[in-house]
Amino acid sequence: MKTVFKKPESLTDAKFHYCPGCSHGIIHRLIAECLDELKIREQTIGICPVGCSVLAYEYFNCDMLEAAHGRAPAIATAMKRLLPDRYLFTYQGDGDLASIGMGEIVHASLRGEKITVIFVNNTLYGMTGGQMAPTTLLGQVTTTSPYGRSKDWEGYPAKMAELLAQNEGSAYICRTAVNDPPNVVKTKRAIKKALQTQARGLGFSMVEVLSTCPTNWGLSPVEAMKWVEENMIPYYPLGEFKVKEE
Amino acid sequence: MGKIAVFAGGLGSGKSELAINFALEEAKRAAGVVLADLDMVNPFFASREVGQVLERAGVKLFGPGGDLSFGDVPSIPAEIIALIQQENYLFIDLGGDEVGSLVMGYLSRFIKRWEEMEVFLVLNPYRPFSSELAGVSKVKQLIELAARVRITGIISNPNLVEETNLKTIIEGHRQVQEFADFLQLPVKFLCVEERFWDQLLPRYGSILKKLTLHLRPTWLQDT
Amino acid sequence: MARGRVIFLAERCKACGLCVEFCPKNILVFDDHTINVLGFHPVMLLQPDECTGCGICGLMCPDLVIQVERE
Amino acid sequence: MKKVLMKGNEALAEGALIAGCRGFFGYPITPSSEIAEYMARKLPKIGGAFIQAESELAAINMIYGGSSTGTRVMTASSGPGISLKQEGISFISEAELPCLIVNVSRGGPGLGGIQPSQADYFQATRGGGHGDYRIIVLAPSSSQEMMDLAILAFELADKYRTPVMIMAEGTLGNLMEPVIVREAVTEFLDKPWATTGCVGRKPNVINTLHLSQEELEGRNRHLTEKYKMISKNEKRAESFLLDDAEIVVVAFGLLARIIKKSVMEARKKGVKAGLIRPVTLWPFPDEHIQAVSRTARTILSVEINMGQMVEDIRLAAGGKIPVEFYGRIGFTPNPEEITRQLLFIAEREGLL
Repeated sequence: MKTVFKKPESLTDAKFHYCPGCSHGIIHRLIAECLDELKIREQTIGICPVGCSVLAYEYFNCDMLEAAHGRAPAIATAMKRLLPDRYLFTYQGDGDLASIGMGEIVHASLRGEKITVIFVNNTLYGMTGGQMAPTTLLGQVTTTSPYGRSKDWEGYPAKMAELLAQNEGSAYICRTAVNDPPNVVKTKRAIKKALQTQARGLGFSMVEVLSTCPTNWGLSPVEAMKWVEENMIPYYPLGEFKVKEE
Repeated sequence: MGKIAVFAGGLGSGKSELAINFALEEAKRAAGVVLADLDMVNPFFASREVGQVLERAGVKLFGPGGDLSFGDVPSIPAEIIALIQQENYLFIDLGGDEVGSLVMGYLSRFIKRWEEMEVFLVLNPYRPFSSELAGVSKVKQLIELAARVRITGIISNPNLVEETNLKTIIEGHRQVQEFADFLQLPVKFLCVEERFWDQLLPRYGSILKKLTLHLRPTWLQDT
Repeated sequence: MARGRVIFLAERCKACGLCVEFCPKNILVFDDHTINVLGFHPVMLLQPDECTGCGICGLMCPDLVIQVERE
Repeated sequence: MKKVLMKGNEALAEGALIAGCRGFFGYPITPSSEIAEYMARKLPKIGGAFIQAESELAAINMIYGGSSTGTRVMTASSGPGISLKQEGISFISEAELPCLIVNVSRGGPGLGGIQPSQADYFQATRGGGHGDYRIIVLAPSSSQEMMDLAILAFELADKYRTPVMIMAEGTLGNLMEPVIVREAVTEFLDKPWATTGCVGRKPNVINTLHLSQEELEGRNRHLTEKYKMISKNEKRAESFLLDDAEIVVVAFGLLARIIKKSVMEARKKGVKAGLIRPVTLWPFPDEHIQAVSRTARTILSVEINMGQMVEDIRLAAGGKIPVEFYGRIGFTPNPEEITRQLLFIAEREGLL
């Protein structure tokens, strides 16, 4: 018997604090597997956000920083400029990246910063109790869009992958999901490609991962995975939006 | 001296102080002397601060007026285009570096009296970026590009303000002369404070120019 | 005969059921007779002989509960 | 000794480079922009990083990241920009990341004006952002000190793992003076806490989140102990003609230099005046104030604001001596104006 699946080295032994079925755990593991497979754990520095994954610094077994809300790309920018041979990744939720940190993410992409952003989109603020996010879908009920998000009142959900793909500085922009095994495999492939893009010095890379929040969606973990497929993917199409080869 | 004198140069090379002095001196001989303060880069220690002194001497000052004199916004005095085309003695004080000279680039297309115009590059070799030929020739090149005019001469302004002494001036001027030779430009003036005048006159003769400091706070002089 | 083996770190299991849902052989269930330190009925393998060691359970598990071995 | 004629802002920037600063992250604002411009010219040539950030928020977080790599880094701004940076300064203080923050001040509140100002004294000396913290604040009074205190600032920042602020009036930033260019700093403290990739060691974490009450209180107690240590070791002030002084002026920055002239003038007219110039605004040099409150008749705080440092002077004086205030806004009083004030007080107190 040989081991075909186990906890990657790039994760610590700490237990995740996430709710049952929350896909942060899957995404953490995929990043760690990529660091293991590329053998870059000791060369990598991760930056975690404010949001449910605020404690991610306890889970990744590499140098880690905790950022102020939305500012991770600015922190990563300076670190990468001063440590150009290191790998920098930020791990950001939709409130962090697409709302309060919209300025930082857009400019990091415009400058073509050689960093990798893992953007976890679960359509609401999980940490603070299910408020509306920039990525909340039209019609979706949250605690601050109690009548359902409407285009006239709250405006349209942000498509960050499409937005950032337009910037010349973006070298690899991809949207994936972790709602079923094939998509989990594709997500890992995308994260690895993003890190390789960084290694080749091609520019800014981001993987937007459609994720779940069973607790605030009021669904079971299995129902939540189906909700991603039925509601999120139609509005947030999966695929590569920008692939720079040199 | 032509009828339009433009003072360009690196940040802090002494342009404003020189423009004020040249304008005041001209005003002793002629009517219709105008000083245009076009420093859009930095409103600290600009020639607009000594408006009253100029006015008493019969020099008309055009600069960002009223509230804008300490405004942090570029503001070209509206009269300047007319002034450039009229018969007068016009002294133009530009802001520092090529950025400060951009305004001249805009104005240059209104100039009709080219033959009456002198454009000075003010050099103080004790300033950062002006102590080496590379820095000086770069600033000259960038200023000409930005101002869309050719520099016609150099004004040597070697000083360490209150700590200036004869040695500072002589060594500094030698440095400026070297730069000038390399740039193939004549050194038109060497400016020194009044206190050095007598001792330096025999050495430098007609290029020596006496300066009175108008922008330097007096309280600095013995603290 | 089983070609795979699944090892559960039962104390990490939050009984989200994703492995149960996605197991292609439908051989995973919750262990109603056990409650782990987190207060959940952890997942268990009902028919070990059927396991092919495909690893999909581990792939979908958000909590690093599962280790998979294969011949 | 080589002297260069430098604006205060240039001298400060050069001082930072001499101190080994290799990262500048900032957003332009008058009257601080010459610092960024100087760094933009110089840093790329010596292997440093210069970024004009998209905002002050980004800039201060670049400082957070830059400092985390163990590199000496700095930012420079002015009042409104420093306000925007406060969130980051709070985080940097809690994460104990050394850095230099420069405030070439302007008047406020709001956009105010770019004239000389000392109105950010409260903001600087009370920490400025949220939470229990302090930062070291240095107030230079000449171009030479702009350079020398920049070098000192980095040394203190590394020693205590804290942000250090240099606060200067816009006039000082733009005033040209001859400066002796110092030797490059070559010895630096080790920074084993830096996040540079965990090659051959356990991972480092830089974090400001503390969920448990015990941990949070412990962190605050730790910081407080550090601030006490800084207070004990690092108070700095310049004393001028204090021995027999009956009226003691307290002033900082370029203003204090001007007031030296006033003090000398007043003495010529028979007023026994003296001057205390705090060089560290935090920690505030209260022992200097306590000493003169036993010997002098009155203290006059002169500031380019509506009365901020005067509160620290009163605290230090502890009611033992009257403390009065004279302030201007957007304007550096000339020496005569303060001399007149000293003569007025002397006459009123019967000291003439």
